[in-house]
Amino acid sequence: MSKKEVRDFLIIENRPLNNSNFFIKLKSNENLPDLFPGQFVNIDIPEQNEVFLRRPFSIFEVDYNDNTISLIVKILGKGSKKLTEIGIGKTLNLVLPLGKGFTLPEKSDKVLLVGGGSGMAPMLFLAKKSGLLKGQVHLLIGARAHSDHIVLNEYAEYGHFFYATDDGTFGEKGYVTQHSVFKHSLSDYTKVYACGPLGMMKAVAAEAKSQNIFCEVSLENLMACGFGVCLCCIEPTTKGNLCVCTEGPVFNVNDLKW
Amino acid sequence: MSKKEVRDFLIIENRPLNNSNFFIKLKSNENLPDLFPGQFVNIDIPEQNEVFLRRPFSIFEVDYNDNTISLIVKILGKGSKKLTEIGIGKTLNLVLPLGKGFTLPEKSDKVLLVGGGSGMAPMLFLAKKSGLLKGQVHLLIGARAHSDHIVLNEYAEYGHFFYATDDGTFGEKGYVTQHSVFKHSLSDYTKVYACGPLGMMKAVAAEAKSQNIFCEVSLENLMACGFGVCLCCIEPTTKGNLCVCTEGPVFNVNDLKW
Amino acid sequence: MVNLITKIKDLELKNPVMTASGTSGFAEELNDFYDVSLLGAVLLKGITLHNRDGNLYPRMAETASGMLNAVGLQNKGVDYFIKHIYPRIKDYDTNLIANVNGSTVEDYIEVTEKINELPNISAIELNISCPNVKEGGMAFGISCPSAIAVTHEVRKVCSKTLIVKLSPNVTDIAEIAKAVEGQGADSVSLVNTFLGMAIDAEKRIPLLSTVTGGLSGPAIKPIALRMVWQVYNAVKIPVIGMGGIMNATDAIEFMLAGASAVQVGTAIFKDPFIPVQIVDGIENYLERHKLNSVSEIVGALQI
Amino acid sequence: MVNLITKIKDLELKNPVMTASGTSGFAEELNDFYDVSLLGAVLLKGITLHNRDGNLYPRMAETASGMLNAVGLQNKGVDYFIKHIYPRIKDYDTNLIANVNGSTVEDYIEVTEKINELPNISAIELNISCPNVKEGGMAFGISCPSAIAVTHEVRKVCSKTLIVKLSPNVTDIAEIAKAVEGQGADSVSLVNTFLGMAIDAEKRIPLLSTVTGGLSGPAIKPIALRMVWQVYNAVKIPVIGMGGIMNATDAIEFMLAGASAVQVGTAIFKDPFIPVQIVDGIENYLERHKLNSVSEIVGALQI
Ligand SMILES: Cc1cc2nc3c(=O)[nH]c(=O)nc-3n(C[C@H](O)[C@H](O)[C@H](O)COP(=O)(O)OP(=O)(O)OC[C@H]3O[C@@H](n4cnc5c(N)ncnc54)[C@H](O)[C@@H]3O)c2cc1C
Ligand SMILES: Cc1cc2nc3c(=O)[nH]c(=O)nc-3n(C[C@H](O)[C@H](O)[C@H](O)COP(=O)(O)OP(=O)(O)OC[C@H]3O[C@@H](n4cnc5c(N)ncnc54)[C@H](O)[C@@H]3O)c2cc1C
Ligand SMILES: Cc1cc2nc3c(=O)[nH]c(=O)nc-3n(C[C@H](O)[C@H](O)[C@H](O)COP(=O)(O)O)c2cc1C
Ligand SMILES: Cc1cc2nc3c(=O)[nH]c(=O)nc-3n(C[C@H](O)[C@H](O)[C@H](O)COP(=O)(O)O)c2cc1C
Ligand code: FES
Ligand code: FES
Repeated sequence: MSKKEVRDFLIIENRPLNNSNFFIKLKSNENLPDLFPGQFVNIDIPEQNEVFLRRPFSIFEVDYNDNTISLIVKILGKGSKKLTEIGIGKTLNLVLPLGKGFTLPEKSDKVLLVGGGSGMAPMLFLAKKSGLLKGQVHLLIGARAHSDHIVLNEYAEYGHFFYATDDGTFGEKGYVTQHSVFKHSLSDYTKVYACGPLGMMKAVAAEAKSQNIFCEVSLENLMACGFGVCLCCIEPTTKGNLCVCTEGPVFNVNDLKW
Repeated sequence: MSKKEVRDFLIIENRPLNNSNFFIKLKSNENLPDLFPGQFVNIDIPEQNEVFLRRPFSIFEVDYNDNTISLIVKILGKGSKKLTEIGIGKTLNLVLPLGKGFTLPEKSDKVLLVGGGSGMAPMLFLAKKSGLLKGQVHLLIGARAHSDHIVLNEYAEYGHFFYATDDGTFGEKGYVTQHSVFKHSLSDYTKVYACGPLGMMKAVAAEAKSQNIFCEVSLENLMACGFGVCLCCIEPTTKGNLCVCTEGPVFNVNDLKW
Repeated sequence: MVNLITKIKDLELKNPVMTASGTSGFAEELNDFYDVSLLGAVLLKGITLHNRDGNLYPRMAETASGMLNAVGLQNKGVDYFIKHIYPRIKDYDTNLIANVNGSTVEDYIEVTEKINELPNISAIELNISCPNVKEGGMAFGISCPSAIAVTHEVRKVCSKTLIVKLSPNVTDIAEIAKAVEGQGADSVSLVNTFLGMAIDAEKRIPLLSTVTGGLSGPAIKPIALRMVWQVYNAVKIPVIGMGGIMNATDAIEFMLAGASAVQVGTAIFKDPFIPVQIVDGIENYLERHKLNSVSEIVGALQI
Repeated sequence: MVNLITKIKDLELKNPVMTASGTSGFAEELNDFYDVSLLGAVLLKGITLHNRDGNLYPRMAETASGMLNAVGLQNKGVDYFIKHIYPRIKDYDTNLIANVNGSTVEDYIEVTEKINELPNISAIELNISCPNVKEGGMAFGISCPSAIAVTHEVRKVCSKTLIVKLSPNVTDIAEIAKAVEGQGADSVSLVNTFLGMAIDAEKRIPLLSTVTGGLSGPAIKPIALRMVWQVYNAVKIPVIGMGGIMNATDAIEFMLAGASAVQVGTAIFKDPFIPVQIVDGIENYLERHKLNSVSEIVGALQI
């Protein structure tokens, strides 16, 4: 396990991606440790009277050349809201790197990445880092409506994108599991990865399991410490109650008691 | 008693006066209530994890034309420090008007105003509001060293200024009570007012009392509410334990048990 | 329109929001900000038989999300109250509830007898939980026998609604609640402050003149909420909940845990309008949740 | 150079800063950040006789300046600890202290006997104050007779330094401290968490699967500090203080109130380096105050 750190980063970008998700880019003075898709950072929220504990966020992008990492932050409550309000030039204190990432695909794999909302972040990171050809990577992105979609054109080179919206305003209408790619071609994929709302991940997992396809999901259990000492974030698995922050957040769905 | 309010103000100026005191100007959208020298406001400190209660500050300047009030804030701890860091354009929430002000001098009075540090604020307000001729108002200002002095030239028209520093770097060397104006001419004044460190006020009070000169001081007892409901800020007086926030902060030294 | 009317035994409140004793003076100070008739009740500052100067300064220390106080029941005594304060406040269109204190059972009885005569005092809150006095106060509220003794005697002379205010500084608060219920208390209110302490590390002295004081504010909310829930499950009389309530959500949490009404204390120091905002916030919550009456959320926590 | 060496009976610590049980795993997780030999001691996570899955998720709720936990002593049991964990951690150059738990007195005895055999465990902390288990735990720590019973039996089989960890959920913590001192405890540590509760007002459900949980963090500091002071004034054995310590100033306050050493718990979740920073901060304080030894500030509060 690589050494963990508590480190200050400078906010160098903080801008909305759509009505509820923000893109936040952070820069460090020093070299970054190796970071993998599915890993996360735990952020101390400054200047907020009501937030006591840190807040965990998945790593979205890493640039080892300029020592930056980026996050996609969805406004859910007090802490995430504050994060999106902090100005450029201010400092954020992060604990990193945390958690185990996704099992990276093999050269021969054909993968389906299913994401929703800020759950896009690790999926896009994985697409980029997979080392696969564009044709081997399909990304299926769900949202409530067109306005909730995060469209990042620069990722088009890493895979083919498919969209679903509950109201049909963008891509196919319905949940991701009702999308034609998912309904009709799931067996084409050798690995399925998902990150997003629990309901979505469970639906994806159920289908993948029934078709015996390798499937990993990234959980977002409530955390107090983020590095394995508090045992608050546990998830029941076939191996007992495991810490999501150290044994996860990525789990193979076969190990989960879903 | 005039109706009390809880009101948002916009920060329109926030700048250092010297190494530890700041000038903060606040603007309201609505007309201000009447405000008197010695009265104070109670400020909710935003964006600070460690400050729970409001912090009281004396009113320094009032402009009824543009609905602004100004404060002199000395950095003492967490709350005052935060105040001096909050940017222009942000909002501060104030409770006002609080406390009873100084007894305004009569036309015939000759007054000595003794101030130190942020204790200057109500003294300057009083000088301006006194309605006396410049010759009737002497201001004796003490500080540790030259660099701690707040010099506000625009107040030269309201009175004659005398300075004392502990180290002699500005004005006379020594405490205000050792200043020649105080030592030799105290009996020239019909009223003495003081605001500043407790030790300074006690020394001024002792001398004034012994010479039977009218003397009022403004106390800075720790406060929880600021408007008379908690009974935390009490000062022992000849009339019993009185609330500094409602019966003060200004007291005639004859009423105090000093 | 949702129904906010709340009953504490025979006492009817226009809404379930009260101020807490010692944090809202004698109602006049709040009335300087707004019309106190907006509130369900105002708890008056603690009254004793004789004049009390209270403790020495400093009486207050800020703590993480809370504060310690060591006021020590400063007040001019019940006779002064009746003669000078009561006449000024008696016509406020809200329920005025007197907070009765004593060093001995006889004190409590005598103060209660006098307050009981005042037509415009709606109820008596028997404070057996003040941690800031050397004699009496909390000592009565931390053991069943003494809580029983004082409640029993006061009940005899109190024809008004009798609320007993409980101390959280006990191993089993439900047991004390049951004990005072058994003596005819019409309601229990909880919690009073937790005994705490603060130190100036540089000067190596306590921050309070009395060394220890009472902790209040959001810091204590989780413990207070647990106690309200335990007491609600142990007694049949209505429970009045308090401890760190800062907004309508907090108040609703206490009501879900079993409080028929709430008291707002330290929050008033942050903003005297908070009790009024809580009334509005509860109304709004009920509307959003399509509930007709505030009574529907009392104890409605789903376990 | 100031002297930070601290003694808890025969146990010598290089400095008075320990981590608290359940907040620092089995030391390995902290060692991922820094060398744990910088610390006076690491308290290992609570150990029971048999494997325990702990309570259901959710086990955590944030509160004002604090948090509730309902972990419920999840651990793989003492035998697993001895076989798999102890060998990995035993050579850390700090004092490892085992936190021993049980549902019955027999459990406590058996776990203690087994831990007592491990040469590199410096001391045993007897946890009679866990609020998150249905049987045993806090039940032992909230009454004198049961605290006496378990301490008495465990003392017989424990040849290491025996620290008894006290619950703050009691009327009189000094009484319990005296009771366990009477049974041969070498030290008492306090406080464990306060029983608290949190509610989701919108969903009308408790935020913890167990409804109630243990409150920790800065919110409880004033109460914990008062209890340390009370216990220090009641017993002769060294007191280990904790409850909301976030920085060196907090730690020094506990020591001034009478703690010979401190434990840092929830603060570790905010920043795992805090215990180390506290060691430095105490050293700095002693230098500024021209004191030679940390023992000079223990109980040095001027009343
Ligand atoms: C490993 C991990 C990776 C994550 N990655 C991302 C990411 O890349 N982008 C992103 O936007 N978010 C991510 N999250 C979620 C993010 O941590 C939460 O949205 C954030 O902590 C909410 O904090 P808040 O203060 O805004 O909300 P709060 O004000 O604390 O809570 C608002 C409401 O949301 C609920 N809530 C808060 N956190 C969670 C949670 N983790 N699970 C379920 N309910 C919760 C609360 O109970 C409350 O009802 C991740 C979480 C984990 C554990
Ligand atoms: C009526 C009144 C008028 C005031 N007017 C002004 C003003 O015009 N300008 C100005 O700069 N300050 C003024 N003060 C003082 C100001 O309120 C305090 O400096 C401020 O509250 C300190 O807050 P903090 O969070 O910075 O300090 P904290 O971090 O809370 O405290 C730092 C240290 O200072 C001590 N301390 C804090 N407040 C006081 C106090 N009031 N008395 C004694 N010790 C204290 C604390 O105990 C602590 O040791 C006034 C106070 C009162 C009561
Ligand atoms: C400054 C202060 C004075 C208090 N005085 C009294 C009192 O006189 N009688 C009483 O029963 N409770 C008194 N209390 C306790 C409060 O009524 C209330 O029980 C406690 O503060 C918890 O509620 P809160 O957290 O909302 O403040 C006082 C509290 C404070 C902070
Ligand atoms: C998540 C968590 C788990 C804990 N587990 C234990 C435990 O296993 N044994 C124990 O004695 N105390 C346990 N505690 C209590 C702490 O050791 C400590 O007594 C308490 O948290 C107060 O200190 P703090 O405010 O510094 O956290 C736990 C506390 C937390 C927050
Ligand atoms: S969050 Fe603490 S163990 Fe996972
Ligand atoms: S500060 Fe509350 S009465 Fe003065």
